[in-house]
Amino acid sequence: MIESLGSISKYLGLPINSSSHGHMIDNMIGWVHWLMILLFIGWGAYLIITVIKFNSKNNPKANYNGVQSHYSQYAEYGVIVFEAFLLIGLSIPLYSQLKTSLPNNNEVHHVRVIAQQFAWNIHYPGDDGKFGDTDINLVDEESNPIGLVRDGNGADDIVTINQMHLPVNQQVMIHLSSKDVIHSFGIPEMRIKQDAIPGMTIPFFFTPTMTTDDFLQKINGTKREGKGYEIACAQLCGNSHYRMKGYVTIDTEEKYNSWLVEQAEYIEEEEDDDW
Amino acid sequence: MSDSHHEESFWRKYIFSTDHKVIGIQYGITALLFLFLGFSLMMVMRWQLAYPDTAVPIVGSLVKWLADLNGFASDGNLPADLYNVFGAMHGTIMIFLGVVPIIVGAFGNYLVPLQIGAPDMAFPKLNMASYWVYFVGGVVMLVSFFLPGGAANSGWTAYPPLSDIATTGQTYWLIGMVFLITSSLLGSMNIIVTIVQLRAEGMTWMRLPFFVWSQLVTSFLLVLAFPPLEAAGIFQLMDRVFGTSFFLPSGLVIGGEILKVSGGGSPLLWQHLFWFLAHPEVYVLILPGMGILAEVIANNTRKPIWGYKSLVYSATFLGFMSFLVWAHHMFLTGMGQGMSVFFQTTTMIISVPSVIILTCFMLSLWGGSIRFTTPMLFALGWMPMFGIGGLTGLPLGLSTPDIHLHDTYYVIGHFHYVVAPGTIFAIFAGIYYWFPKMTGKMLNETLGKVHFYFSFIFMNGLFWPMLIQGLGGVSRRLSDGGASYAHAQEFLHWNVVMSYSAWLLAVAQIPFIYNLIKTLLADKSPNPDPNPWNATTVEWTDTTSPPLGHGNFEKTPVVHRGPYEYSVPGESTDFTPQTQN
Amino acid sequence: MSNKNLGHHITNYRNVFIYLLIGTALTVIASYVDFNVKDSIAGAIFVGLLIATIKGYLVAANFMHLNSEKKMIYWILMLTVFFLVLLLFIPLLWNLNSLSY
Amino acid sequence: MEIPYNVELREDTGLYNSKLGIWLFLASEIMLFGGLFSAYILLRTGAPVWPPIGEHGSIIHLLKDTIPHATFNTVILILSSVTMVMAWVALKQKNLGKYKMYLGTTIVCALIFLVVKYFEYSHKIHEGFVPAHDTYMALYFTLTGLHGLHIVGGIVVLAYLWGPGISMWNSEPERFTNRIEVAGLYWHFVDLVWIFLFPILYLLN
Repeated sequence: MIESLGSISKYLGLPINSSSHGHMIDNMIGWVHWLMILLFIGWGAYLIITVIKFNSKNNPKANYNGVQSHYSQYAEYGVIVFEAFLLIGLSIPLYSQLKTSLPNNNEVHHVRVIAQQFAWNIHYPGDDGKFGDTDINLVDEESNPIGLVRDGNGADDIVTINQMHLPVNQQVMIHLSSKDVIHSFGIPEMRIKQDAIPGMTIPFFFTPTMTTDDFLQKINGTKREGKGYEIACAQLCGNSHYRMKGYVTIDTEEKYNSWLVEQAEYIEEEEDDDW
Repeated sequence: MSDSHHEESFWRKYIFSTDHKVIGIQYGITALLFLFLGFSLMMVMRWQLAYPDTAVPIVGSLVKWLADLNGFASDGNLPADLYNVFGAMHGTIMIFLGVVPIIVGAFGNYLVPLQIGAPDMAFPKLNMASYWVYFVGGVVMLVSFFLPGGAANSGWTAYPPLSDIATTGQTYWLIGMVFLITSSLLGSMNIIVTIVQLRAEGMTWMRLPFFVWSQLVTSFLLVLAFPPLEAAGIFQLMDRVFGTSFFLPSGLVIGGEILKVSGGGSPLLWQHLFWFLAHPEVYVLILPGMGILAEVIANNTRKPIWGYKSLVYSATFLGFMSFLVWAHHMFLTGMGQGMSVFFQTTTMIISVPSVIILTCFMLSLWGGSIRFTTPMLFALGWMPMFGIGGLTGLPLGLSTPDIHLHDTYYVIGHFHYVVAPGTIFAIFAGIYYWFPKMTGKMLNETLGKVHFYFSFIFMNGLFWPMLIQGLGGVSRRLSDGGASYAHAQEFLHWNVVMSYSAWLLAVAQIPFIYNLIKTLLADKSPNPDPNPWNATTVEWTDTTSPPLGHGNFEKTPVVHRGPYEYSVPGESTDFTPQTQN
Repeated sequence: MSNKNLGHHITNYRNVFIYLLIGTALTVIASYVDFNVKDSIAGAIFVGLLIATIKGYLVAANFMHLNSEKKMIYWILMLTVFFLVLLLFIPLLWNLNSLSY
Repeated sequence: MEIPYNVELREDTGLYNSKLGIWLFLASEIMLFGGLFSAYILLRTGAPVWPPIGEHGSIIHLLKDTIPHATFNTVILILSSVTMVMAWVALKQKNLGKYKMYLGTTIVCALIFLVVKYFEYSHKIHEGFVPAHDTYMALYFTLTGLHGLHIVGGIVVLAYLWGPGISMWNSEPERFTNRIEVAGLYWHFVDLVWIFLFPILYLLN
């Protein structure tokens, strides 16, 4: 029942859900809106009735005592119970599920995202599965925006700008940080959002369930036709905040792996340049 | 003072006056002008959102002039930099220079001494100082518009590090805020002392009009919540002027350059200190509005307000709890489990007294004999609108739905429903209701009703689509209204709806402004009715005739009963003044 | 207030003055003592703040007459102290993550 | 019209107006310094070493030299608090000469405090320990600076009450005594803040 009543969220105009946990958030939003709609209809109906019934033309003499019944109290208790249910029954357990049910480390794709004015740097650990060190003295906006140390663990790391590729149906752990000011990393279709706070690295995880190709098919004929997933910045970060977007491509595992191989080749080319 | 009947000079009487009534009106006029300015900024922004990069009609050349002055490129359109300036200043002006001064400074100042039967505020000179400090704060804010780089542009929340590295306007913003905070502190201390010490004989705590209660709670919020923001403002000033790193962590790289500061600070420190004020601030905006509502509803239903004691306890509890919910603005800053549980629980708890207050107001209608005067229409319009504002707070106060809704237009819609119809409608109700007290003249009812109906329609046209956009995931503070983002494409047409509503909302204010000016210019009847609404509270009885002259009361009032004794069985009239023996 | 009463006050103020001087001396001495709690200065901080609190209490209670003040003032101060504690808890609510971008 | 309860006590609260007013003001001051102390705790617990090491190394050795100055300043401020309260007692005893002597001592103490502070500041700045040096220095200058501003404000008020303001003694002696009590409450609060600033900034590092 929790699912079916929550499905009102379909009519609320939420973006198409493309992650494994998204339906839980949608249900929660649906449930809250049920409470809101019920209360609002109740209030509205009551207000219309009283305004007509107790118009000074219809009721020239006011009653000093007014309402004597206790229905309003029952209604208030009802609201409290409903809110308690939303809080204890839904929000708290869901949130802890979303934040603490940490996946088994071996099956997770770790990706670092470093936000800056006004781009998203995506950092993959490469073949060795380990992130290289970074050093702010190495930062070069053209060639090395995150200041990656290109030896040891960092030798095979892949860094892209505004291009995030992820495999479908696999858990992804994002380690989010920022180089300069506060940004906020959001992918509306994945129902994830997280502030990027400079000086902190904040991990969060999700599982995409729909490839970009499938998604593009689904939105055929709508106003956003042809436009896939995007990272949206949600926290004011300066004059180009409005266009600080990154592109997200969800691929099948094979396609994703071949993309990784392709990116790894670029690194070798770069190193050739150095020689 | 009144003993010697020497004529006071114009300056002493109207400019540097220590009379709470004059100061109240000074606050009112200044704050209305700032509300108008804040509104105008918003209209220009809304044009940019609906028609990005096209010249703004009517004021396009003014926008271009300002942009040139600030050093931004503009062809009469609103460039992104200036959009951020307007956004930050719209919020700041509306909250700190518009609504708080009008609802505490003007209404509180004018009415609290009258409603409790006091001769003036407890500290008349401090009262004057509080207005002039506010005035200076306002001037500092206005001057900052003309600086190179424009006024503050990091949002009214001024989150560092962005605000730490912002243009000079931010420094002016901080200095202006220090003035405004000082003014609020002086004003609110004065109001508390006045209410505690200067109540007339017989005016016990449970005989205070609810408006006075709301001012008392509000003033406590201001006294205790503003100083932490002042501390934060001082830190940010230090960061900006002396290069300290209170809010700057080590290792920042800005625009490819390593930021040359010592580091070691925390951007979250600002957010904590800021929201420690800014959440109680929400109740500073809404509680006095509720106070006005109680007065208007009781008077126009001709019956006592329902559940006076529940109202008082709820308002007090609301004030107390408002200090315990601040971090629900920060759910997505990487907060731990326990903290998120604590803050969403307190947030749900604080919704209960709000529901009780709204319920009391609605139940007050039952059994009444409702007069549909303009103030009452605004009060009736307030109820569903504040209802929407309160209800849309629920999904935002719970951390799980907040993951999707955080920093979207849903947030904007939510708090505008609370503060725009919620507070501004109450302010309008108050202006129409107490105008005869201030001037001895009634505002025109027909014009008032036109003002209400059109305001009601266009406010909804302006704010309802925000909720739709927010559910669609459209971020706030985007200077192109979302045009750059794929997921916003399906919601862009709403920008046009909202923008037209905003401009039409401005048109809907013309009858109000016309009404004000026309009535002020009209001749006063030689013997104005001192109590045109047949009200019970002390400000309408035993006073020196309206508009109030020197001194407040002809004879020192003595209070014999509660504030809302309407339609008492067995009485000859349907209202029994508090001072009636 | 009678003169005898005032005399009491004066003796009291003189005593408090002496206690405060002793407190100051103790604080300074304590700062040189190695309390040696797990290699940290936690012990010194505890002792230092304890003495400061006692001194603060002496000032507030005697010079500021808080030991015989009206109920209204107590209520306001209790409310303030409650919110002050809340404010001081802000840093404890947070684990500052180690800095690495 | 006269504002009631300027001199006489209101029956149900037992207070005169400015007594309540000053306590509300002090309540807001408590919250202001609470915000500052909160920042101190947060930045200190977040720092790997305290005081942090910056461009000019650590302040710690310089601080050891300052302890005598700061201790002297603490004693001076405590003394000024005692003379402040004695000034009020003198007015209660209707002894205006004694009042002027005690209040004058308070003002002189406050001025000495500022002079010592000035030497302390200039010494640190001279050695390169400016506010931007590290978060400890930032806190040090902000907290003591704001406290210093309170001292300056206090001096202005006390000097007024010592000089021109004294004329009220002839017209309304009780109201004037109340003024001194209220000014004293403020002054003791400034002293009280210093009692906490002294260990956390100078000693416990």
